[in-house]
Amino acid sequence: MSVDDRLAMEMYRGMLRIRRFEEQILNIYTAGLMDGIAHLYIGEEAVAVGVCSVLNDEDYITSTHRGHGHCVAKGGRLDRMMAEVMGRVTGYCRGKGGSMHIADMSLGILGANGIVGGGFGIATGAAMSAKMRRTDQVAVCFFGDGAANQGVFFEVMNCAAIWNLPVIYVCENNQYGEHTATDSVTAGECIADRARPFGIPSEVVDGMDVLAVREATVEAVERARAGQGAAMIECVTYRYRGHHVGDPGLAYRSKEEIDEWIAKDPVEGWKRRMLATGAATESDFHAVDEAVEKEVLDAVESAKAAPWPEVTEVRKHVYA
Amino acid sequence: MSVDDRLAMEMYRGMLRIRRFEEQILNIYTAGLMDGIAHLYIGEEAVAVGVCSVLNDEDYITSTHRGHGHCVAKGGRLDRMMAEVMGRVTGYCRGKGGSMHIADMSLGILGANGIVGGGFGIATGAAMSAKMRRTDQVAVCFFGDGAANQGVFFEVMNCAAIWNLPVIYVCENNQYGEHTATDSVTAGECIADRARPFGIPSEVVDGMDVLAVREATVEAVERARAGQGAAMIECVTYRYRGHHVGDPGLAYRSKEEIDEWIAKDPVEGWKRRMLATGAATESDFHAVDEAVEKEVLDAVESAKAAPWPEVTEVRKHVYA
Amino acid sequence: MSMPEKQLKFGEAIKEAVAEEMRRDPVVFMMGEDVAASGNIFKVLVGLYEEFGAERVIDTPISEAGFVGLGVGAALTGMRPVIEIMFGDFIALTMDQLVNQAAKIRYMSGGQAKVPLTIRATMGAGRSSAAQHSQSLHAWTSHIPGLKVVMPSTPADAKGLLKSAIRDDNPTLFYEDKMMYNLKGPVPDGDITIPFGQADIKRTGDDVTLMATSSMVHVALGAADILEQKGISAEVVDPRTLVPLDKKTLVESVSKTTRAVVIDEGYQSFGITAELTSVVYEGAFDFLEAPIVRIGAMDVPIPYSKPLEDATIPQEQDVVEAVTAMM
Amino acid sequence: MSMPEKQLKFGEAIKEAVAEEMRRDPVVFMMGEDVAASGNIFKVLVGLYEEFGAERVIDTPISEAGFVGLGVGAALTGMRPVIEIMFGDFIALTMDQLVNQAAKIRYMSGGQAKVPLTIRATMGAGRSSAAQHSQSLHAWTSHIPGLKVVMPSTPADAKGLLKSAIRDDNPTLFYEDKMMYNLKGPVPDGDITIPFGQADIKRTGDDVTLMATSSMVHVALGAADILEQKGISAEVVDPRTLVPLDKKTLVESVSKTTRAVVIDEGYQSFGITAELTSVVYEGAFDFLEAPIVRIGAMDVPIPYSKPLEDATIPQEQDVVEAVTAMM
Ligand SMILES: Cc1ncc(C[n+]2csc(CCOP(=O)(O)OP(=O)(O)O)c2C)c(N)n1
Ligand SMILES: Cc1ncc(C[n+]2csc(CCOP(=O)(O)OP(=O)(O)O)c2C)c(N)n1
Ligand SMILES: [Mg+2]
Ligand SMILES: [Mg+2]
Repeated sequence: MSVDDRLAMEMYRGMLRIRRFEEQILNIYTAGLMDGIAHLYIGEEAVAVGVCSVLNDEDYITSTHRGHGHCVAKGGRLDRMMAEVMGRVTGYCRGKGGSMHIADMSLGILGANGIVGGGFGIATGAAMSAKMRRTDQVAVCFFGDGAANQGVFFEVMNCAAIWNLPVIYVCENNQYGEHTATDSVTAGECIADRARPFGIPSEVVDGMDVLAVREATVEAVERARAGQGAAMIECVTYRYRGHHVGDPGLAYRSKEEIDEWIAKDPVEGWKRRMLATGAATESDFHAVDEAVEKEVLDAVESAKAAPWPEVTEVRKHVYA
Repeated sequence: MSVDDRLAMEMYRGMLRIRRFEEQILNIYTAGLMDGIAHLYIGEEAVAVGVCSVLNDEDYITSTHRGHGHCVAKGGRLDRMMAEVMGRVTGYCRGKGGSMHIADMSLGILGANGIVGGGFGIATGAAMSAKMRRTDQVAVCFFGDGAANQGVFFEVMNCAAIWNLPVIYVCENNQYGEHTATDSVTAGECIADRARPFGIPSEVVDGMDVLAVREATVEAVERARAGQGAAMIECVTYRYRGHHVGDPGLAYRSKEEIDEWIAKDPVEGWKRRMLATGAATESDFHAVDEAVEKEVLDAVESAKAAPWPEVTEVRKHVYA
Repeated sequence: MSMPEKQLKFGEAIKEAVAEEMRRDPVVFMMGEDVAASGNIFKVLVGLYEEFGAERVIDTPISEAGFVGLGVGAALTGMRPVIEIMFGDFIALTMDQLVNQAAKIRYMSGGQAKVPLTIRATMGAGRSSAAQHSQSLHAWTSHIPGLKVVMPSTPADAKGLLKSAIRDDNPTLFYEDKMMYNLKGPVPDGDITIPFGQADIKRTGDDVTLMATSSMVHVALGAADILEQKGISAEVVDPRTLVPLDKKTLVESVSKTTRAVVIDEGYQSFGITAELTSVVYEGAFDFLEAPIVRIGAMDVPIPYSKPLEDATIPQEQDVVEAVTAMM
Repeated sequence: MSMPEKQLKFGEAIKEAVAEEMRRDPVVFMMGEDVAASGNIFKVLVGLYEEFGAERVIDTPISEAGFVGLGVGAALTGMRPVIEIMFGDFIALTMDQLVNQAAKIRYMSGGQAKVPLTIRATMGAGRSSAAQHSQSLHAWTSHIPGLKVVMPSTPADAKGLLKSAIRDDNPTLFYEDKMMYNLKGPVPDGDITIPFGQADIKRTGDDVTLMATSSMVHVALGAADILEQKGISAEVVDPRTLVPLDKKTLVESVSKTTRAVVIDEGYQSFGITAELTSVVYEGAFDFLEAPIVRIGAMDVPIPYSKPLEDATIPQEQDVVEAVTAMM
């Protein structure tokens, strides 16, 4: 493995934190403890964790409606995320954003986004800003296969190419956009090809393999920091659950298909590899599992106990 | 030559009609006889004529702000075009559209367009309609190099590919969008590459060569009529004049560059080839030149004499 | 003799309208995101795909500008597309196609062309969906000559008006408050269309006119019930279509009652309530005994957290208070 | 003591504002189509590129949604972009970026973020540019909480308000009527900003208030001259910013004059005139002696042919007639 044992375990922990967090979100939804909905990242953890393992706190990411994983992987606090999803004033956005708008500007998390493709402009603009301010920050734009059909994607790739911007477009191709199969609405061999006409290097990687994702990102980030411009990475992955917490996700795909993907589970797979290479022992994992479990449950408890925003909050923060 | 002598002369006549028409537009503008502006097609005649030489009256085209050439080549009447540019009620649009909105629905000319990229959706939708109505119509979308940076271009190519629509995207790469050099704002090797990620066949052709344009179009139209879907053709060409009639077009490009392109003039070049192959004689050309000259001047005279719209017209045609 | 009718949900009425028009006219087709096998995410269209097949009920890529553009082109060339915009907030992505193309092609071509395109878009807050999935942006398209704008408030209106929209030769925006999809009401049997430009008096009254659109009609009706108990008789007028607007009925009602409140779920400032207010003053200035009160959505991005969200949406109590204060 | 000032054209005042702010603050930059070496198609920005270079005066591809999106991202991360939209009609292409992103990010993030983005967009008919190059669509953005909207009518206002816009931490739309670029007027020397939310009384009068925006201020002033000859004293009030709106000054003027006409070049229906009218009724109902008259652009796509186009734009004579009829 090209990562040391400590980092390997950090990546495991990162994926597990996302997994457990999302499981709790589903619990909370089922228990009627959240008013809106949320889009679970379960199955796709390797993407966020592989990518963010390469980034600094100063780097930027833009996220999507399916954004919890990105936020956790970039260092977001579980308690403030959970409180946000539950609409509490202690949440990241004081309850004003909810699941689809979690942001932590201090960590370069420029926001989840309810508009499919909403992060394209923001990430590319952040990269432009980094370049103009002569920092070595990079910006990562996470987006779905569905978002790859939004025209603005091509507009900003063109800008990134002509201005040589340090932005990395990370496509999470999870085979579906809502209930519609990606293949049925997406032309061409692969989404990665869409960067090529702009001269932006791109590749397809196994999005269930955190190491593969990380390695592709290392290369892209190195190039970007060296002033060599944008890159695109298409991560082939799968969402185990429905489109959102209220969707069983079974009407438009088969049990077999789902099981095939679960067999490639990124968390379990990574654990097996670590055990096989001796990077960690069962008891190391046990300790991590317990700690994560506790962290997530604590986040739930603190969110449940947290106050709702006062109604007077409603008119605040419209303008700076 | 792969076209017979009659067709060769028709293509010459077509290009010359555009050239002379546009020269008169410039005269009229200079003489203060039109209130708005117009974007001249001089230098690019081979594109419109080469493409439209392959189309039927039932086929559709969408045009651009630089649209006179497309309209003439698709069979539009010079007198009604001229009247429109002069704001007269006898114009194609009763004076309501002007140069940028000339349309002749009866000839499948779905309109020039003032929005750069405005024809993408319309042409692709017309192709969708043709397919749904089970006709063998095709739709051609003319657009500029500048328009190739509008996101909707990619959105509709994706649709055309997944639904296998009979639409042909014809890019007129005339090296500039307004005063900005294409290269400086357009990433990648060539614009034609932009169709490839969608599996849409595309090629770059010499847009100063009416035969090359025609041949590429023949192939694309045959495929489209045979139900094999979309194609793209990038025609490399040049506008001799400024961006519009009020722009000398010299501030952002050199005299030498302009002269180099004029040396490849599509009208003169075609004439030379026809003479060389014996497709026509000097006196044949003389007759055509005179007839075209007269037709164009007649159009000007009739437009000058034509009535303005009554002010009561202004509220008509808002709704059907 | 009463007309034969049945009870339908608002969403069912919409599906019936689309289905009937698709049966009636082979050039009508439906497209949008997840509209086919899934019958759209609100399950409003379930069954259409089975009946009409993939050629006429079409799942699109997530390319709102693109597929609305396709709709314009298809409408120009003989088809009658019905396009769904899943959340009305995404109308923002289609404004150029709607406003610069669809709305103007007929006029710019001097009357040669027509664009029989229907856009069905949802609107309305109330589901804790936050700022990008809760807006009611119908003011934008109402401002644009060449577009028509429909705001149904009942199953019967939804069905009759949507059938008219599909048959109309102009680009028409049909806004559906997603909170009403399960609302039941009587819908007359048969091929019944409702003409545009005819306001409907949903309740007659003498003391004050409540002008309301879409789901706000029900807020107004609820308020009218409460007001009745206080001895105030409220008339509820639903314009049903904003473009064309039945100014006459609005003005007549206020001329009679002499007082008015206007309720709409779009943002309050620079929105629908301002136009309706202005129109009434223009026609009934001499009759008005108190300033017209406007109640729109609070001028803030719509928040996620339920107590905050609720505070931004006009409620019955707001209407009751406004009326009580003006009597 | 009078302030030192110079005569500048409206366009020159805009350039000065941008240049001064770029000198003052290194994170301010300008981008748009043909803004660099050519100084934009109206030649308003000539000289900026020479002074600040290609890194800060940037020619964009024709990708309006894309580069406004970039502006949002840059503004979120420490820059202060000034973006030009060549023709205001193209705002339609950017609505999602402006409305769903720029306007809401601060609120959605619970106040963590700010988006100091200035959009300069042209507006206004009068050049025979037809339906897609003549619109005044400022009503749309005025309707959206989170955006600010500026409508300068003189060179001095343009300069002072644009400087404020660039320094403002919120996304701000700055609409420039392209017919005014050559209009000359006095502009005070020095680093003068004009705060938002302060209407300006461009002419005082007693009998009627003419509320007008942008170039319509000059139509109102012209009408006021004519009215004066008829013995009618008109006050001309220019709100200068629509968001925030100085309701107080508008209401006070009408409370004094008791009559009002509102003039704006956006389409008349569901536009700016409706909001200003409603605001005045809300504040000055008891003072009004005649219904307020609204004069907007005719509700038609703007035609190309000059005699038709002229008929759609509010003219001095329309204002004079409206006032005469209401006295
Ligand atoms: C502009 C826009 N269009 C449509 C939607 C509704 N919508 C939300 S998620 C989604 C599917 C997105 O698919 P993809 O990008 O593949 O992301 P995934 O959900 O698979 O992670 C759609 C259509 C939206 N939120 N924004
Ligand atoms: C959406 C939009 N953006 C900008 C413009 C202004 N504009 C008119 S023509 C033009 C250049 C177009 O370049 P290209 O597509 O290459 O066509 P060409 O003029 O070279 O034929 C621009 C920027 C416009 N009309 N529409
Ligand atoms: Mg997906
Ligand atoms: Mg060009």
